[in-house]
Amino acid sequence: MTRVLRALLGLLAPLLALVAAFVITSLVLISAGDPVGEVWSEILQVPETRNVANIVNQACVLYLSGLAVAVAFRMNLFNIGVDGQYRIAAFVGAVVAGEAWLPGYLNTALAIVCAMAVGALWAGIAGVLRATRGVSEVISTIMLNFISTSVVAYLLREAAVREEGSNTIGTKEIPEGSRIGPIPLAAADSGPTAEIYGFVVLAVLAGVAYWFVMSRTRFGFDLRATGQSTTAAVASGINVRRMTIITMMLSGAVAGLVGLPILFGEAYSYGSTFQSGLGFAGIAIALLGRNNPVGIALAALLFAFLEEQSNPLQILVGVSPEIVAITQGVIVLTVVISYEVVRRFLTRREQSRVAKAERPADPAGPADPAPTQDQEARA
Amino acid sequence: GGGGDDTASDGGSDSEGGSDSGLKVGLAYDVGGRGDQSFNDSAAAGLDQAIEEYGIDPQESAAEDGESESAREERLRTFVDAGYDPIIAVGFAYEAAVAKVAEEFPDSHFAIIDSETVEADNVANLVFAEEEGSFLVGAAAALKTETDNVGFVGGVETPLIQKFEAGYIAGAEAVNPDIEVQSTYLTQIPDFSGFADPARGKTAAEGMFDGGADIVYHAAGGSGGGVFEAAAESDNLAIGVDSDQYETADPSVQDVIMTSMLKNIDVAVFEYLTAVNDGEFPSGITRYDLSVDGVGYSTSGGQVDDIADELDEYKQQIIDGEVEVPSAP
Amino acid sequence: MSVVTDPVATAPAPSSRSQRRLRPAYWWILGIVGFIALLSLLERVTGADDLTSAGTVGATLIATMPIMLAALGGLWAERAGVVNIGLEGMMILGTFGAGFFAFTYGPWIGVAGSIALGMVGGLVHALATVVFGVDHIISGVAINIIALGAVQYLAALTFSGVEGGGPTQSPKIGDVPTISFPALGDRLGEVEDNNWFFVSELAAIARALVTNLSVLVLISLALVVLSYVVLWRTAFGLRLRSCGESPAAAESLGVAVMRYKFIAVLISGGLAGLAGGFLAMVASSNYREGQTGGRGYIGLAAMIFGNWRPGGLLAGSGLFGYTETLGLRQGGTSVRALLLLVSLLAIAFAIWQVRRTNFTTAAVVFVIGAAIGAVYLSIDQVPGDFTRMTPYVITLLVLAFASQRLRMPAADGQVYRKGSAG
Amino acid sequence: MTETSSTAPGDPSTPLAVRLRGIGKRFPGVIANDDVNIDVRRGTIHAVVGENGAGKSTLMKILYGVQPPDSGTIEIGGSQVKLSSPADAIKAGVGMVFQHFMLADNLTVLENVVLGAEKQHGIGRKARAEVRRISDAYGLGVDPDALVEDLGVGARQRVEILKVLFRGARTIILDEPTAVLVPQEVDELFGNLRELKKEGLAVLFISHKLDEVLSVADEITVIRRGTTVRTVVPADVTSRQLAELMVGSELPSPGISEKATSTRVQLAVTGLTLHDAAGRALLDDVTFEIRRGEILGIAGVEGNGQAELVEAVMGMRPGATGSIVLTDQDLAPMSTLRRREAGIGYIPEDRHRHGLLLDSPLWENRVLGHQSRPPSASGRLIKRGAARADTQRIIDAYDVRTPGTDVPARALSGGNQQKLIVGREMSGDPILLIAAHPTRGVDVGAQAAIWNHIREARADGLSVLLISADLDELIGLSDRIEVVLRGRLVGEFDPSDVTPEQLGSAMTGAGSAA
Ligand SMILES: Nc1ncnc2c1ncn2[C@@H]1O[C@H](COP(=O)(O)OP(=O)(O)OP(=O)(O)O)[C@@H](O)[C@H]1O
Ligand SMILES: Nc1ncnc2c1ncn2[C@@H]1O[C@H](COP(=O)(O)OP(=O)(O)OP(=O)(O)O)[C@@H](O)[C@H]1O
Ligand SMILES: [Mg+2]
Ligand SMILES: [Mg+2]
Repeated sequence: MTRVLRALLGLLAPLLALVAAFVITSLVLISAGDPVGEVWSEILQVPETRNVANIVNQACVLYLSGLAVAVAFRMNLFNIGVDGQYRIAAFVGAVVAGEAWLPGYLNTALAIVCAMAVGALWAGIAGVLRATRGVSEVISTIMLNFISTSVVAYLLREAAVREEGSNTIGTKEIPEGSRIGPIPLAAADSGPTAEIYGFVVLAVLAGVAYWFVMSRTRFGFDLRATGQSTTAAVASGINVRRMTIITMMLSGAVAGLVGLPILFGEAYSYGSTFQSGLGFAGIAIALLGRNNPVGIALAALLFAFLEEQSNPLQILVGVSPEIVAITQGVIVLTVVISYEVVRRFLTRREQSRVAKAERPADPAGPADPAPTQDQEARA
Repeated sequence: GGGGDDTASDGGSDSEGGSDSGLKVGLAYDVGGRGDQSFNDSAAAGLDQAIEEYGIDPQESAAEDGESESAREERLRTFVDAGYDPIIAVGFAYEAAVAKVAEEFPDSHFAIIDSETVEADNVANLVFAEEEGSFLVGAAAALKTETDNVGFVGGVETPLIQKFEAGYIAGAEAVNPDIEVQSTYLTQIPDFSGFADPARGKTAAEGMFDGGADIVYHAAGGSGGGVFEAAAESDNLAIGVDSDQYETADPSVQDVIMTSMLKNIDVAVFEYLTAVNDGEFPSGITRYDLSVDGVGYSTSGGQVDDIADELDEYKQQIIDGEVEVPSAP
Repeated sequence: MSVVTDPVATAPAPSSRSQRRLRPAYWWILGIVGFIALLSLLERVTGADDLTSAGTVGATLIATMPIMLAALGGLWAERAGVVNIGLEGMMILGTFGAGFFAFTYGPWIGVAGSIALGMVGGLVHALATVVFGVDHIISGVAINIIALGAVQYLAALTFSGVEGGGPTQSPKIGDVPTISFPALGDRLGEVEDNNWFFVSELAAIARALVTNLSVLVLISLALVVLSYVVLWRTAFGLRLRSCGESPAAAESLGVAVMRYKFIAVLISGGLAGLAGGFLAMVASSNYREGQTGGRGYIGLAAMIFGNWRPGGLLAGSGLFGYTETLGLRQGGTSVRALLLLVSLLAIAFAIWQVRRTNFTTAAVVFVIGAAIGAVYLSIDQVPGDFTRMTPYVITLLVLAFASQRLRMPAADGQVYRKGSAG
Repeated sequence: MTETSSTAPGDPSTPLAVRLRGIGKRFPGVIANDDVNIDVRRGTIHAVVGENGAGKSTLMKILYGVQPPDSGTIEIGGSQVKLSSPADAIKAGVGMVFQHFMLADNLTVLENVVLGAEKQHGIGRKARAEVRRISDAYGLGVDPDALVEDLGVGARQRVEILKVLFRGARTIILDEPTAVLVPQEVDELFGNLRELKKEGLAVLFISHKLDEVLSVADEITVIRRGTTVRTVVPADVTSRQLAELMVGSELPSPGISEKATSTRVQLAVTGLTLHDAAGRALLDDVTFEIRRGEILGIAGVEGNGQAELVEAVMGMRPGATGSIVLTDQDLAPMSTLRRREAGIGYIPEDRHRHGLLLDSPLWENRVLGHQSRPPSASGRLIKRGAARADTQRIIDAYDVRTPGTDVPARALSGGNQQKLIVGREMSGDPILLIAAHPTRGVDVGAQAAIWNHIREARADGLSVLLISADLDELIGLSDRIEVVLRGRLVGEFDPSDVTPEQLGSAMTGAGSAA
C-alpha cells in the first residue's frame, strides 16, 4: 500500500517540478517580451532521429558525471572535482589510446583502465587529505580542478601533435581498430549522425554496477552508513578513513569515464575543443536524480534534451538559448522542494503508523490526522 | 530576444543601397558572439557591410562556453535546415563540425575562419597570417620603446594566440636583437575566461610595466581592456589586436593605443559574401596575409606615423620572403 | 591499538581550544610584520624584486577584494548555519547588476545594483533553504545554474546593439572615485627604491595604499571590520551566530531563528553581489560573461581557510590574491622565490616534527621540502603553466598543515525546522 | 522534606503559579495530551511522572510556548495567557531546562546565558557581572567565560538553570534533569531546587527515577497516555504504587538474579592507558578481568574515563596502549570490526550518535555492526531478506513497538530504539557485552525488560561490562563493581553490601577503597 503510494508520489514530485519550471521560465520570457509560445513549441517538439541520437550521447556523458558525483554523495562527500578528474583522465586515456601500445580493443581497454586509474588517483589526493589531514574535500577538489587545468594544458602542449596550418592541438588520434563503434539508431537513411555512442552500453553497465554495489554489497552498506553517521559507522567497525579514501577514489574512477564516450566515439583525440564543464553539470544531475541510478539517468536525459532542443532557439526564434539554463536550475530547485513536500507527507503517515503501533489501546482509535495542527506544515 | 536577432534585423532594414539578393546567410560565431569587441565583431562587421551592399538576409548564432561537438554541428545543421546558404563559421573551434556537416550536406556551402584543415568542395577556408601582422607591431614596439623592454599578454594559451606571440617577438627582435620581451598568458585550455577577464589582463600588464616594459601588446580579446587601463594608469602604451581598437576603445584609454594589429576578418567575410553574391561559391584556402593586406597594423591616432617607413620596409621584406616569420614560439 | 578513526569522529581536545583563545590580540600584527620581514629577506636572497613592490601590493588588493567579499558573504550565511555554495552565482548576478545599473545610472547606483542583484540570489537561497528546508548544497548548485543562465539571457537582452556592448559584455562603466596622494606616493617611492631591508617593503605597501586606492576597497575592508563588530560584539550578531551553533537552543530562548537565518542569507547574497560588482567596476571596467572565473568558489575556500572568522578569511583571500598576482605579474621569478620559501618552511616543519617524534611525517615532509628546494636550484624561471597553479597549490599546502584546527559552526548546513526546540 | 517553606505544600490557599486546564495536543495519529489538568503552587516542587511517550515533554513544551495546544487554557500567576512562542513564556516568567540540553557548545557560558535576553544587561561587562551574581547567589559555581564545550554534564545543567534564572523566571520546568547526573550531582541539584523553592519559585520536574521524585517533590502528577491520572503527595504513595499508576496495571516483579559466574576469565584488560592530545591521561593503567557469566559494573562520575574505556576496548580510540585479551585472542591489534566478530556486543552510551542510522530502515540498522556476519551478510553481499526476517525476530522478542521493519529508526521513540539496539547486540550470541547506560531515558517497563534480557544472557555465560550513571541499576545488576576516578580504577565493591551513598563517595574520591 505505502509502496504504491510512495511510487506514485515519487512520480508526482518531479512532475510538479516540471510544471513549476515551465511556469517560471514562461514568466521570465513574458516579462522579457519574448515569444513564449514559439520557444516552447521549439523546445517541446518531438526531436528528430539525429537529435535523439545527440540527446542520448550527451546524456551518456552527463550520466557518468552524475554517477561519479553520486558515489561520493552517498558517503556525504562532495566531489566538486569531477571536472578536473575527467579532464586529466580523458587526457591520459587519449594519450594511451593514441600511442596504441596494444592492438585493437586491448588498447581500448588499457586506455579505459588508465583513465579510471588517473581519475581515481587525482580524486584520491582529496581523499587522502581529507582522511589524514582533515582538509575539506570541497576546497581541495576546487583547488585540484584549477591545478588539473594547468597540468593538462602543460602536458597537452608537450604531447600534442599539431597538423600543419591547424589552430587546434590534440593528442595523437586513436587508431580505427581501437575506437568504439557507434550504434545506429534507425534506418540508414537518417544519415550518419543518427548514431549513438557504443560507450552507452558501458555507461549502462556502470549504472547497474553502481546500483548493485550500493544496495547489495557490504561495501555499499558501509559507504552509505558512513555517509549517514560517521560516529555510528565507527562504532559498527567501519574504518572511516579507509572508506573516505576508497570512496573518493571510486568517485574519481567513475569520473575518469566521463570524457571517454566522446573520446572513443567522436573526437578520437583530446584537444583544445574537448567539451568542458561536464563535472559541474554532473553535480546538478546527481542532485536531481537523488543519487539513484535510474533517477540520474532520467535527469541526464532531461538535461541533454533541454540542451539539444534549445540549441536552435537563437536561429529559429531569436531567443537566447541560455533561457534553458534557467529552466534547468529551476527544475533542480523545484524537484527538491516538491520531494520535500512529499517527504513530509510520508513522514507524517509513518509517524502516525508508528504511534498506532506503540499504543494499541490509543483512545483516539483510528488515526484522525489534523494536518493543520502539524508542526511541520507550519514551518 | 537574443541579441543577434535584433542587431541583424536592424542591419537588414537599413540596407537601402543593396539590391535584394535573396541570399540567406548564416553566421555561426565562436563564444562571445556579436558585440565581443574582438574577432566575432570583426566577422559581424563584414556581414553588416554585405547586408548594406547586397541586401542579404542574415541570421546569427553564437557558441556557448565549453559546448559539445554536437552542439556546434547542430548549429550548422539548423542553418542548413532553415535554408541558409552559405554558412560562415567563425573560429577554429568549428573545424570538426564544418568538416562533418559539409559532408552531410554537399549542396550547401560553408566558410570557416581560422582553419585550413577542412578540405571539401563546398568549404572555403579563410585563414590569416597573424604572425605577419604581429611581426609588424612587434617591430613598431621595438622602434618605439625607450626601455628596450616590451610585453605580450595572451588571453588563452592556444596555438592560435601563440602565433601572435611568435610574430611579435620576431618583429621586436628584428629591430633590436637584445630587446627584452615579457610574455604571459592569462589562462589555459579549457578555461577560456582568459579572453573575458579584464581584471587579470590589467594585473598582468601592470606587472610588465612595473617590470620595465613601456609597451604591451595584447591578444586577449575582452581582457585587453584591462591592458589598456594598465597602460593608461602608468602612462605607458599598448597595442590592440584584431580590429583598430583605437576606434572602438573608450575615450579614456584611446591615447594609449599606439597601434593595433589588424586581422581583417571583416574583409575576408565581405569578400567571401561578395563572391557568393556574384554567384560563385569559393572553396579552398584563401590566405589573408600581408601581401593582400589581410593583416596589418592601424595608424589611427598617428602614433606610428614617424616609423611608417621602417614598418613598410619590413612589410615588403616579408611579402618578398626575405624575412621568414615563425608561427610558433 | 593502531586502529585509526576519522578525525571528525574523535572529539577535539578541549585544551587546545582553550589555548587558542588565550592568543594575544597583537598576534595578527606580529604575524604580518613577520611575514613582511620574511618576504623582504626572500627578495634579498633570490633577487625576485617584485615580491613586495607597490605594484604587487596594489594588484593584490584588487585581486583580494572580490574573493574576500565573497568569503565574507559565505561567513554571514554559514555563521547563521546556512551553507552558501551559491556564492558564485550571486557574484555573477552582481557583475551583471553593476554592469547594468552603473551603465544606466552611474557608478554608485551600480554598486547598489550589484548588491541588490546579489540579494535576489540570496533571497532565492533563503526561500529554498530556510523556508522550504531544501538541502543547502542543492539550492546553491541550482542558484549557480540559474544565475549564470539568467545573466547571459539578460545581458543578451540589454546590451546587444548598445554602443560598446554585446550579448556577452556591457559597455564600459564608470568607476567609483579613487583616492591618491601623489606627493606622499612619490616620497614613499623613493624610500622603496632605496632598497632598505624591511623599510622599503613597508614603504611599498604604504605607497600602494596612497596611490589610486579605490573607495570601494576601503568600503570592502570596512565591511570586514563591520562584520566582525556586528557578529561578535552585538546582540544581533550573537543571535545570528547562535542560529548557526544551535538553532534549537536559540529558538528555545525566543530567538526568531528563521528570521535571522533569512536575514543572514540575504546579507550573504548582498556581499557576494558586491564582490561581483567590485570585479566589474574596480578590477575591470565592464560586465563580461564568465568574469567571475570561479572566484565565488575560491571565496568559499578562503572562508573555510580562515576558520569562519573575518580576520582569517581576510588572510585567506589575501594569500590567494597575493599568489595569484605574483603568478600573473613576474610569475617566473616570483614563484621561483616562493619555492625557496616553501622548501625552507617544509624543512623547518620536518625538524619540528622530529622533535615531536613524528618520524614518518617528518620524513615525508622533509623529502618534499628537499625536492622543492632542488627544483628551486635547478631552474631560473618557473614555467607559465605552473605559476598559474600557485594560489591553488599554496592553499592546499597550507590547509594540509593547518586544517585540523578549523572548526565550523556546529549546525552549519543542517536544515532547521521551526518547533524543533526540545 | 526537612526544611520549612514559606507556604505549606498542598495547602489550597497557596497562590497558584501555573494552572493548566483541559490541555489537549494531537500529533498526526497520536494524542499526546488529552484533557490535562495540573495546578502548580508557588514555592513548591511539582513532579510529573509517566511512561515513555506519555506526553510529559509535550505538555512542558506547551507550557513553554514551543508548541501551541489544540485546546485548553493556561493561567500563569492568576491570569490567562496565550503562549505562541518561548519568548511569550519567558515574558510570563516561565523558564525551561530541556530534556536534551539546549546549549551551543562553541559559545561561552555568558553568550549562552544572555542569548535572547540581551536587552536586560547587554552582552558585555554588565551581563557578566549579573551572571556572576546569580551564580554566587544560588551557589551554582559557573564561570561565565568558560566554553560550554569544555563543561561536564553537571556544569551544563547549572548553566541551563542559570539561563532560566537570568531571565527572572518564577516558574521553572526541568525535563528529566537527573538522567545524566550522579548521586552527588543530583543532591547538589536538589539543593539548588530547594533554594529556588525557598525564594518562592515554582518548579516543575520530570523524572523516571521515582525514588528521587518521592524525595524532592511536594506534589506529584501522574500522566498516562496523555491524560492526568491523579495528583498525589509523596507521603501517601510508594514508588511501586506510583509506577502502577503510571502503567495503569500491576507491575511484574523483577526476577531474582542468580549468580552464574564461572571461574573462566573471558576478558582480561591489563595496563590500558590512553592520553589526550595535551598529554593528559584519560585512562591510566586500567587493569581488570571479567569472568564468564559475570557482570562487572563500572561506577564513576561522568567524564572520568568510562567513555574512553569503552571505546578503547571496542578499538575506537587510536593511541591506546596495553593489552586486551578476549578468551584467548589478543584484541589489541584488531580493528573494531574484528573485535565485534570475535564476539563483542556493544550498546553505546549515545544511541543517536553511535547506535543508529536514524534515517535508515530498521532492518538496515539490524545490519549495522553485523555487516560481516550471518544472517545479515554472506561474503561480501548483504542479505536483505534474512536481515528483514531477523529484524522481525528482534521486534517480537524484545517487544519493539513498530509497524514494521521498513520504518526509519528516527520514527521510533527512544525506548523502542534502545530495545532494538539491545536486541541487535544480543544477536549473534556475543561472549562479551559492553553496555553503556543501557536504560538511559527508558521508562520503568522497558527498563525491566532490558534488565531481564541481560540477566538471561548472563545465565548462558555472557560476560558484561556495564557502565551506568544509575547506581541502583549498577547495584542491582552487577556481580562486582569497580569505581573509576580520573582514568584510574580506584576501588572494588561487592554490590550485595554497598549502598549508593558509599559508592557515590568513592566516585568523587571522598571515600577510601574497600
Ligand atoms: N513533534 C511531534 N510530532 C509528532 N508526534 C510527536 C511529536 N512530539 C511528540 N510526539 C508524540 O507525542 C507523544 C508524547 O511524546 P512526549 O515526548 O511528550 O513523551 P514523554 O512523556 O516526554 O516521553 P519520555 O518519557 O520518553 O520523554 C509521543 O508518543 C510522540 O509520538
Ligand atoms: N519534531 C518531531 N517530529 C516528529 N516526531 C517527533 C518529533 N519530536 C519527537 N517526535 C517523536 O516523539 C517520540 C518521542 O520523542 P522523544 O524525543 O521525546 O523520545 P524519547 O523517548 O524521549 O527518547 P530520548 O530519551 O532518546 O530523547 C518519538 O516517537 C519521535 O519520533
Ligand atoms: Mg520527554
Ligand atoms: Mg526520554
